[in-house]
Amino acid sequence: MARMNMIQAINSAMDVMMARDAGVIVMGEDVGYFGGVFRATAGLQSKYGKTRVFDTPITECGIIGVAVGMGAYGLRPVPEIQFADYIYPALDQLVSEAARLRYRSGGEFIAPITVRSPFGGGIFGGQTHSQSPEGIFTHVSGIKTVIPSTPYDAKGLLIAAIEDNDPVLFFEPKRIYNGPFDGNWDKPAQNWSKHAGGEVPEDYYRIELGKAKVVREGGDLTILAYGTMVHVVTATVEAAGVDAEILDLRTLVPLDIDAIEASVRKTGRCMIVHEATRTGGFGAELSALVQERCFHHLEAPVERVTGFDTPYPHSLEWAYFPGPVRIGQALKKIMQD
Amino acid sequence: MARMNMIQAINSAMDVMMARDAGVIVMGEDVGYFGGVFRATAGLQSKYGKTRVFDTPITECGIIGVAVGMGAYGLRPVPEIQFADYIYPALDQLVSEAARLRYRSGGEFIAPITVRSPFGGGIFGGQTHSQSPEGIFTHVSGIKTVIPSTPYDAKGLLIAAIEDNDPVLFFEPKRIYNGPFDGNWDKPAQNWSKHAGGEVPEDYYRIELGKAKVVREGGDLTILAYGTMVHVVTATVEAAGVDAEILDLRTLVPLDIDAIEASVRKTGRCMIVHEATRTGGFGAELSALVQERCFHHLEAPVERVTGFDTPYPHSLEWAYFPGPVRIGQALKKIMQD
Amino acid sequence: MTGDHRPNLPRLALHVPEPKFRPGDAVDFADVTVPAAGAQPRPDPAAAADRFHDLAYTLVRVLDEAGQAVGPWNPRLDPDMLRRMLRHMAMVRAFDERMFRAQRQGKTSFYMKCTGEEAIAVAGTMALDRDDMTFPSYRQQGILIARDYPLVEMMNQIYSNRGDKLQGKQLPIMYSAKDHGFFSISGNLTTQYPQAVGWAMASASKGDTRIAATWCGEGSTAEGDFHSALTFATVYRAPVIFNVVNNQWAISSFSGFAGAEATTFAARAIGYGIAGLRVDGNDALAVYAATAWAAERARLNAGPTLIEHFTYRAEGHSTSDDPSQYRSAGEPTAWPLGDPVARLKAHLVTIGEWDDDRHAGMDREVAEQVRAAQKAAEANGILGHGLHQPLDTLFDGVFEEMPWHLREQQAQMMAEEQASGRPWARKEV
Amino acid sequence: MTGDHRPNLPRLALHVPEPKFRPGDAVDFADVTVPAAGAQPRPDPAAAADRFHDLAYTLVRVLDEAGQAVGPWNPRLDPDMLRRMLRHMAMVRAFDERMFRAQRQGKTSFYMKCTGEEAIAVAGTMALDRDDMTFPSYRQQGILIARDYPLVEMMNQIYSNRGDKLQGKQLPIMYSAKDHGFFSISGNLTTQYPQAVGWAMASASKGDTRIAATWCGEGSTAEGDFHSALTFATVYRAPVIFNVVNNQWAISSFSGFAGAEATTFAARAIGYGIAGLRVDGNDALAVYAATAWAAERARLNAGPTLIEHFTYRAEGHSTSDDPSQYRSAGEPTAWPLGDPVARLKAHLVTIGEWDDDRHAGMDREVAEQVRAAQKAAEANGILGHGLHQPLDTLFDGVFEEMPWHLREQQAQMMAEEQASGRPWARKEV
Ligand SMILES: Cc1ncc(C[n+]2csc(CCOP(=O)(O)OP(=O)(O)O)c2C)c(N)n1
Ligand SMILES: Cc1ncc(C[n+]2csc(CCOP(=O)(O)OP(=O)(O)O)c2C)c(N)n1
Ligand SMILES: [Mg+2]
Ligand SMILES: [Mg+2]
Repeated sequence: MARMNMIQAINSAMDVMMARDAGVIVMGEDVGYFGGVFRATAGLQSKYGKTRVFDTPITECGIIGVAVGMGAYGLRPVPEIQFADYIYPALDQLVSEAARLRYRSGGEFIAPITVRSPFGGGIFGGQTHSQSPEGIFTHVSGIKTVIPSTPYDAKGLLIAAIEDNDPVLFFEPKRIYNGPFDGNWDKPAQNWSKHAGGEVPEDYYRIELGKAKVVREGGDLTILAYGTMVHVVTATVEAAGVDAEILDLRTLVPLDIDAIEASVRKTGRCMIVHEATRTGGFGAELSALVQERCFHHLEAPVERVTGFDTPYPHSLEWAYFPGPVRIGQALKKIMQD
Repeated sequence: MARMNMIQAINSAMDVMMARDAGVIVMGEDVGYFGGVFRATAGLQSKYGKTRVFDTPITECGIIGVAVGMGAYGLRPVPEIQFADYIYPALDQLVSEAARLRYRSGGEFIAPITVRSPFGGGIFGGQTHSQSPEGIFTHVSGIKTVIPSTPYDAKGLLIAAIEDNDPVLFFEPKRIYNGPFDGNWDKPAQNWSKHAGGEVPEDYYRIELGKAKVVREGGDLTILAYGTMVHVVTATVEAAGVDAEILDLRTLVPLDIDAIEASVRKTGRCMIVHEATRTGGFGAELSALVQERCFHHLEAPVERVTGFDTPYPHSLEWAYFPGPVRIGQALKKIMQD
Repeated sequence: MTGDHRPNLPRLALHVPEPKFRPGDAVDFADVTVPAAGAQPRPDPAAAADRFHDLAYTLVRVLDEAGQAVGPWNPRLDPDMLRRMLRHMAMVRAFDERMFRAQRQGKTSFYMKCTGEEAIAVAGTMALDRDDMTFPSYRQQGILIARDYPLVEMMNQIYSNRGDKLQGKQLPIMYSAKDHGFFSISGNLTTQYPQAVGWAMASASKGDTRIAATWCGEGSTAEGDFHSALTFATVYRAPVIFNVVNNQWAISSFSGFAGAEATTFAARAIGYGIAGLRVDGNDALAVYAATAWAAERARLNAGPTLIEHFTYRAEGHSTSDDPSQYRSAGEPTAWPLGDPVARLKAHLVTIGEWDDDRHAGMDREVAEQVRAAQKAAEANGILGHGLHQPLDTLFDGVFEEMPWHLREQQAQMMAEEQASGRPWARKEV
Repeated sequence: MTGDHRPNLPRLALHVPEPKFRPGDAVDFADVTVPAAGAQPRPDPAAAADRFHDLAYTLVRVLDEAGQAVGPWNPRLDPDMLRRMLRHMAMVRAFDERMFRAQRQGKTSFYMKCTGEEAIAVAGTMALDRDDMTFPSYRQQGILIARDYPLVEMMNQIYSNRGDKLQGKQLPIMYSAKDHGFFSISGNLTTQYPQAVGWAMASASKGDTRIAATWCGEGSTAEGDFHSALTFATVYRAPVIFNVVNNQWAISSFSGFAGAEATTFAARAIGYGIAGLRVDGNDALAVYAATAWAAERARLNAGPTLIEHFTYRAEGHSTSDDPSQYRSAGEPTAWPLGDPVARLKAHLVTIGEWDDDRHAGMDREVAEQVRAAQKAAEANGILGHGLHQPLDTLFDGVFEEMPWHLREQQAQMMAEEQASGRPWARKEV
């Protein structure tokens, strides 16, 4: 077991997979010689060569389109989109191509690509380095969406994503690349060295897609979260002394509905937390599912705690961010209801 | 009052607005000389000239990008995306530009564009002429989404959309261009001549965005629908003899939450119907909102009736379509709960 | 909206392209320059791309007015090969006629012909190796026919019937045929362009020998994918052939709306520093020769080629289209580059390898083959008449393994089917 | 994955570009051809675009090695104008230095310099009319400075402080200045390109006299928006100037990943049949002349021009970047086209209109102006220290009128603010 931060764990996942499978190819803007603006691909080009790890032209449409073609050939590309905010030019290739290829070709062609992309805010990145667009992709049939919350999970999930024969969007919560974040932006930053999730095997292992993790058992309510929010929620719950059961969803599609149902039936209350804008976010789907399937167990309305329906602001970032205060208020409300 | 089908009403809205405002410009693939593949812009070029109504290159990214620039100049462009399935190449210009421009420029620049696009299935168009992508846009802050269900509404809403100073996506349910559709695909088609919504004033009028319409009053349950589904729901409810209150949402963002709340509080039950794929569709948002705001009034789980989470199939189109049987089953279920 | 105008400066004006002829206009193509066959130089396939810019502005032509194959681009094909080419082209035309009629008879929802453009896909494919990969648009049925894909398979797909290996999931003519090196057709324009580059890059990165070829219409060159593809291809010198089928119309919009007033489509290649050829697309031998040259270039690791095939869309865009609404009815006949089938036939006759009787015989055989295939296909059902796919196949292939939410929805659909009294049966043939 | 290889065919290989120098390498730019100043012909601004393809492959240069302005492109500017130009460029550099340092001092989150590229935005803007509209990327602060936008306004935006008219909503340097003809900068690359075309088309369609100009980096030319823009522009002959700032680096990727190994970026213009010029971007007079020529062309309704400005990014991509990680430290100094400020200064000295003392004096004045502006701006607050915008402004401008859901969220935020014990106050300066 080694100590890794999330960048190192992600790097290790690609390293392990490139060594195991000559079909794995890493590509994207600045991922080659330099090793990526967040250094996630550092060292891979010198280890596996320029024809397997390379920089690309700055066209996200091209990056995904080329990856789809490589997938059709039989490779297993791992393209990077430098920031999730820049994924929109690739949307047609993702939605109309990668997500549809298996279906429309009767299974003749597949798109076994894993699109890595840092997402989320809290780094003063302004509106184009902070977005959480997962809710667009969870609405698209044929795409899987995965979001880790620890280095350990990041590596195991990324390996499973690369091995998966369907297109996977792998959103990396950049706010916790270097350490877990409890939402208190004005307190000193943490790193992964003291967190159990920072212990990461050097070798191959995988975490099955579609399985949530119980981060904390509890009886008062169920909290569904993913990515950065898992840590903010955990810290807030501890501080509030609420006996919450916290589920880290890890995969949004396909969702671990059994884990969700079991927990909500037990606790009778459910809160959902994400950083993405509220309206039509993945929280809406979770809320709908929970009330459809656990209606008669619910003692209070399913509560959503989210980012606001605005662009991600720069200076007022911490007013936008669903931090401890917003979550704390919601906790009070749901426990009173 | 004239009798119009929905195409004619949409055409009339653009005609009226072009006559009133020299800044209104109509552009898109095949919209010029030919008047659009659905003929929605027929006659406009010969009336207003080639510099105000013109064909464009086949680049949806370009169409929207150019429209944003024209809007910044001070025009009021009405670009057409030939099928909603082809809107994805324009996504970056819509999400990162049109929707953000007012916000990011402190109100200096705006994007008063109205993007018209036929959407939805039921015409054997296969997976790339049938999609309902509204759920992607309702998640994006800064964009309004409007969907009419009758010629009368189409004209009044389109005029309001063109006059609106924010970007509006105007999705036209192509299945009901020529007549209302009750969901019985194997029965003769209807036309608008006998439907009250087919009576359309020739002149200017507007229907305020953000206001739902009560299509049918009732006490047993509330059904939320829009576009084609309004008609399918109405016919199914009549056939089933259920005393449902049917709300035609007409605008998804901003939503008429007051109308929804008032109705659900009255009936205690709520069903949501849309054709788009289920997971993360706008129905999820509606379901979440209703249970958040009417929890203690609900006698049964909020029910969603939707398209399946698959691409839109060709030959099995009617198995995919949320028709009378699916709605009928859901009605039974919700009334028993 | 200001429309401000400073009196000391000229007023700006917006130029909006207009085709030369509209419905009712008499057609005169005198301004279309048709260079003499055989007059275009043939560079070495490995030559630097900036050595032959002129080839992007002319027309590579092999068949002269007398029916002879002339000049450096003459691929010198043996007569058997030429007859095979002719037969494939005749087959495409017969197939198109028949399936167009089937759609008009209500047997399916949609069809697209390639009349007048048969040489492009057929001769192009014959100049490739059988294991090279093709990424077509919807108008290259000729690829499948040139690679002897069974006609009945094509028709099964068109009818979305029991025999359709795509399980009725796709619009008619959106074929997929991996074992024939034919990529799944997309309804979204030009998405296949970067995919072809990716396939070619993969092949190169593996030290493979197979190259890729892709096609799109001139209207489709405006999409961003086109640019992404050419940019990737020039950067990595991908072994790929880009075909632009300039049939001068994109539904109702003429090629001026894709930029044809200002330059050729082959000239786009020059902008990226890659090889560009402009070819008489109705000259099967020129198409063959240009494709063979580009393939050789790709195999020599000398990079991609863009070939503009100058041709004319002789019929409507699709069965949903009526071209008499927006262009002169005289265009298809006045078009100066003639009919590709007739021109190849004339060549074979001229060199003494063919005659009218054999041609008529071939036409009969081809028609018979198409008829027989149609009969066989219709035995598998036609669209809208009955349930040809088990309902639950609707959920196959969204993912490799079906997740719980799709299984639930599938079960829901089967319950609906029960409740509905099986309306599918009502229209059973 | 097959990687099949037929023995009778050569193996394919993937070419992956590689810059000439990496960290530690000695730098030698001997292979960069620098044509003589004054040697490039200047076509009539209304000439057909295919008459001067050569200008896309050379460098338009005006300032020769002796500091003289020579040749047909010499714009013959009067010395006052030249001094203004020099001052603007010096101001840009001083501003960059200061704001870079402010970021390093923790006063804001981000900054981007344009060191070595000052001539491009400054001279280009001076060649436009004041009411022409500009659609910049993030590296054209020179436009604002050349149009006398208040420095303190720029700094307020950089600090996201009380004075920031964008209410702290945007990342530093993403200015918007409508009254200075400066379009809101986007974080998403190249989206401004089709927008500039749309603005220009609108102007033309209204019979206005104002034209548009836009800028992007060479790396950004790969985006689909670039292609959409050029396609629209050629089709409608839009009165727009496309500037490609080829500073040879896109973060860590050299221009080879945008296609520079195969041809120039000016050559892209040829592919669309529009005018293309390649200019020495460190020669302020050449930039001025090329822009003035393109503006005249646009005003004559003769269509768009693409200008490639060949230059070198002398510093890091942004404050988040460390170029020593991926390129040789020797590049900035070895770069053969010199420093644009020094070259313009030398010209003014050579013609007897400037001297070292006056230059030093100007530098002092400029530095003083920047310092004063910084002081004034910092009085309005710096990022991260206190709450500079009323919290509720977070919801302003999502829509023209605030819908109920935003009003609710706004109220929720204010309640949080109450509950939180106002943490903003904790860091108040
Ligand atoms: C992304 C996208 N936009 C629009 C369309 C609608 N459409 C289908 S074919 C077509 C015209 C294409 O013309 P061209 O590229 O010249 O090909 P041709 O039909 O002439 O072979 C259009 C606009 C589409 N299928 N996909
Ligand atoms: C759509 C999009 N993709 C990626 C990025 C990240 N990014 C910001 S600047 C940059 C490099 C741009 O290089 P170039 O166009 O050469 O401009 P320069 O910085 O050299 O002026 C990249 C990749 C972005 N901002 N937007
Ligand atoms: Mg065409
Ligand atoms: Mg650059």
